[in-house]
Amino acid sequence: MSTTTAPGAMAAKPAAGGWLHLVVIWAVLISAPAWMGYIGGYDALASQVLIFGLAAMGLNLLLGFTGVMSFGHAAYFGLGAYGAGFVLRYWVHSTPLAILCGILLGTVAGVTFGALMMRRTGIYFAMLTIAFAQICYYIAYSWNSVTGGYDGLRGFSRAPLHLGSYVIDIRGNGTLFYYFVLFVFAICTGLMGLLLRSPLGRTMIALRENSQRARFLGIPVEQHVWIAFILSTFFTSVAGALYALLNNFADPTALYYVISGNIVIMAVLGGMLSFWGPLLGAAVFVVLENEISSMTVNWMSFIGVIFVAVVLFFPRGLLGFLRRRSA
Amino acid sequence: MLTLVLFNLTNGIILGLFYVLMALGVSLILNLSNVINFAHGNFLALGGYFAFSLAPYLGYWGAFIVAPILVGVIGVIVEQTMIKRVYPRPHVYSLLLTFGLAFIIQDMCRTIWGVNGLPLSIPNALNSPLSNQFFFLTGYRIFLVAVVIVAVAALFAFLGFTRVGTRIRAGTFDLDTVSALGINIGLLRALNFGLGIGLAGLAGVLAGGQIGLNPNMGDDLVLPSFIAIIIGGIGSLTGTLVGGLIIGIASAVTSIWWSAGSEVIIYIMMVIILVARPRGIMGEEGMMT
Amino acid sequence: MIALEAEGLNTFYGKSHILYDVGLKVEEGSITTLLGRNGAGKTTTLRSLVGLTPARSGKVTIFGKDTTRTPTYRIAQMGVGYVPEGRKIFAHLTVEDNLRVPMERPGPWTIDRVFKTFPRLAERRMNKGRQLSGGEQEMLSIGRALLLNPKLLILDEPSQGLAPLIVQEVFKIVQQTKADGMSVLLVEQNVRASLEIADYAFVLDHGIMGWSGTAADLMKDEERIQELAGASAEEWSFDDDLSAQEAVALSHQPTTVA
Amino acid sequence: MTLLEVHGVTKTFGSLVAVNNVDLTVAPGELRAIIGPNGAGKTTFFNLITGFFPPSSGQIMLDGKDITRATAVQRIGMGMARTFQITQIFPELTTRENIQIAAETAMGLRLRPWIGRAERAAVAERVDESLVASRLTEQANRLVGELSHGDQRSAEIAMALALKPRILLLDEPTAGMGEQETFQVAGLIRRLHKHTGYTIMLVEHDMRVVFNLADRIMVLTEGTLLAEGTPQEISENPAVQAAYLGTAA
Repeated sequence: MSTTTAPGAMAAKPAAGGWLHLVVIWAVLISAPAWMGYIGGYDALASQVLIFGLAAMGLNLLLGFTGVMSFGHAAYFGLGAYGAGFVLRYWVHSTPLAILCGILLGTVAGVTFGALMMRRTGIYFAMLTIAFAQICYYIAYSWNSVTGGYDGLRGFSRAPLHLGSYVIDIRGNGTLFYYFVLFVFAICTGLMGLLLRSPLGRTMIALRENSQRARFLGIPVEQHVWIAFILSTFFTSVAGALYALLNNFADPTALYYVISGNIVIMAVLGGMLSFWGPLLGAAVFVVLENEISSMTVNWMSFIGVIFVAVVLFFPRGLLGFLRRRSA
Repeated sequence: MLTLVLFNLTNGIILGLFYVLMALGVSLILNLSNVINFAHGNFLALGGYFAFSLAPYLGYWGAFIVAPILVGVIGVIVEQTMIKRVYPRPHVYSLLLTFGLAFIIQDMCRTIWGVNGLPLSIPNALNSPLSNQFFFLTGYRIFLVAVVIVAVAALFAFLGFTRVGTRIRAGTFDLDTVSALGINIGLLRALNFGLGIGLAGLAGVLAGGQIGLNPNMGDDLVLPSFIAIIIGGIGSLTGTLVGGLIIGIASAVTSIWWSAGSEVIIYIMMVIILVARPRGIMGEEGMMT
Repeated sequence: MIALEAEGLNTFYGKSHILYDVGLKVEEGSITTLLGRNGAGKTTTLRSLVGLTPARSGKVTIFGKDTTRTPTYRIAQMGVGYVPEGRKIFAHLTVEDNLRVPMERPGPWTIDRVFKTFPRLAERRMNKGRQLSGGEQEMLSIGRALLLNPKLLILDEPSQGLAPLIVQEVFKIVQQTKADGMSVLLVEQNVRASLEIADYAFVLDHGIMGWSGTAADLMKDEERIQELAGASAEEWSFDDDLSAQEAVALSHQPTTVA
Repeated sequence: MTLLEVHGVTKTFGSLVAVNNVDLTVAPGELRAIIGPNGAGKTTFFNLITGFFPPSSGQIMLDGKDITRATAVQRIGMGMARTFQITQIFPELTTRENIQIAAETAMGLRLRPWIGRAERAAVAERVDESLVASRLTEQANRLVGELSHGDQRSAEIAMALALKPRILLLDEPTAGMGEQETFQVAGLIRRLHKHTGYTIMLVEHDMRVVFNLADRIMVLTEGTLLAEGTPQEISENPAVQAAYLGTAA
């Protein structure tokens, strides 16, 4: 099952880094709205980095930590977005409920598709993830009356947060919304960190390291691949729900396989063998994509070149590259 | 009514043939090199555009022959400069690489030939309907069916009866042993890659005459061709052919009464096959799973 | 003349060091056998010689040409036939298709001749590789390598898992190839049988070349042969005493003795 | 009384008969060795017992229960533990983490996304005991992939110990090891057997290991049972001698 272990893999510890790392990472994230403007960024872009970072970190639970390849995570990202959108558009004006429903939709799909795929391995598994994601895309695209079809689900907006009598209005205020996203992001990464230090998390790493050994210690490999897949889709669907809240719409492109590829490249670009690598990858990718698409009509080529360059020149990702340099 | 049934059925069959042609190319590459080619649909587009640009100089028939070969040659160059470097690496890298290539090729097509659709004109002899009632049964469509049948038969004959073909089949099983028998497996893989891409190029020329040219004309065929491979069973080219035909026929039949359902049905079939026969129709224990 | 010579090979699988400065030599027209216990590194040595697992350092010379960095297929094209461990038949191809895979170098061996030499294969010509018995697979693997018309034939444990009668047949073929003027490098576990037909012998132990000389000399060294076959029964004295801590730890293991 | 019983198992791959109608009984507390030349079907036989794949025919019983169709995971739950010919470990984790994964699985914690203090202490105790028993305490915090060959093999055995199995199955525990390492691993197996009464079954090539450790030996050739008996009986058996030293061609 070691389909994704990079060449010359360095020890990927479940640990989320030393205290110093954590302090630096959180300081950067918390202060982002203060300095984003100076480097040409804006609050929505910062939110986007966090959202895709979360999606990529969720994928990386599977890719980097369990060693199982998914190229269809757009499905769970997109379903998270649609789930949130459905609540706001058709049901109640509540941001927390929207997020919960997004998670529910994405994770239920993860449970179902995962059950159908868990016995397959390697490239077969990867192809199935792509196919299942395409099913979701296809449904969203053609079920016009519910999803809005090609134009997407529109006509909703995120609702203010009610904390008892205190109201936080994240509607128009990008900075406040950024902190809301950061709050959700913090909870999710905290959960991931705890998970990876738990017995369940260790079984995931055991599968990556040697699935045969794991099986002959009494770990039912397929069941644990399934669980890892579900957990991974859970976090990716949280990101999807936030994405819908950020844009105030959900459209089929969120489910398209291009998004799947983007999430994978973010994880690989940052360094899929480290906990925070995918966040770094997301930051670089999202900012570059934003810059390039505003600079040239040939942005597709640039994106393509990023993919090719990462594969050919930085297979260990930026963090892996830096660590090798310093080693 | 009969006209409508036949109309949808023909459309479905034509679509199914494109699935077959694409899936066989993807499968060839997957079986020998273990690479999923996301850019396969973009090579298809290149085939169509090459034919468009060559036709003024070579005529339709010249372009028809030369364009797929040219696309195959480009496939070999891409394989030699990039793809072969990720063979020893985990699958995620080859997926990302072909994914990136898909972007680059599509953007090249946009830049060179423009964003808007272009027509690929076909000889008048092929263009006219055979009868007024069955207006959709043009000579071109019959020609298309014939070409695909000949191409598929030629491919299987090549793999089954020639030495190189036998070596490719042996290589899908054990490349080390093939090389120990004096065969340059680097060359074998390059050739095989070129062959698979050439099939996409041929599909592109054929599709261009049917639906015209645009930069993402192949995109909608890529995923169905993956499904054809999954349904047929990974590792078996015969399985891919069967899988391609099955989804082709299924979408043709579905389109008789539900024309929008022609794509839905192939996903439904995939799920059914996965539950009922997890290795696919012709998939065998231990082959590339 | 020397058909093959290796000096100072160091080979690794990933991080683990398998061969330590291994050297060996195959005289032209001779049968040289490479012996050693399981896990001694015999298969790895052969894989390094034919370039499938290239040595990290050292030098391989085949027919006077440096082939240390030569790709496997070129080594084969120089006239090196390799019969791998476990035969490596293409299980999904027919017998005939298996024989159509190798590069045909000019020489006496043709598919027809292989079928004449191995009539069993001719009978099963249309059977798939996976339908063959172990002996038939071995014949096919040897026949396939012979189609290269090699000047040097390398065989990795051809007797593995075969009945004694078939082993004898295989060894007769090996002798025959020598009579045809081929040089042979034979890795075997069947020590006596291989020494019987070999001219020279090398003994590998834990990745180190421990002994080399003529087969006749090794034949006389009964003790070494016993040891090679893994049949020596020297007594060991173990230190079975436990520390107090160990005694406690072990006492918590479940015992099935009531 | 028997712990492990095998009745007439056969395994075929295509038309290859790898194991042909083999019987075996292992008594509790016995150290049983399986020997035979390469390709004799030893590892296949071993894989049938541990549930790597099912037999083509025949029956396998553990402790009186039919396990012929049980999965590997089920067999481990019933008290089997095995090691592999090529050491199977989690190379990028420390020795302690390797054993910890085994211990947590055996203690039924593998699905737990969190564990309490008491459980954590119980796991740590079991891991420490395995480390002590296999004399790996000093290597506990090193990456297991960086240990010596002999220590890696000891670590693999330590993982099996953390499962607290009823029968320990070792596939060529000294394969590819130097003199010193062979002695180290053989010593560990012997200590386990002698001081705990562990039932152990091993496949082995090195006759010294076998004759110094085994209570009983079975010999396989060409997939069939050639001989069975005490080390004394086996060493005097002419058929075994011939199979091992090779008959002159």
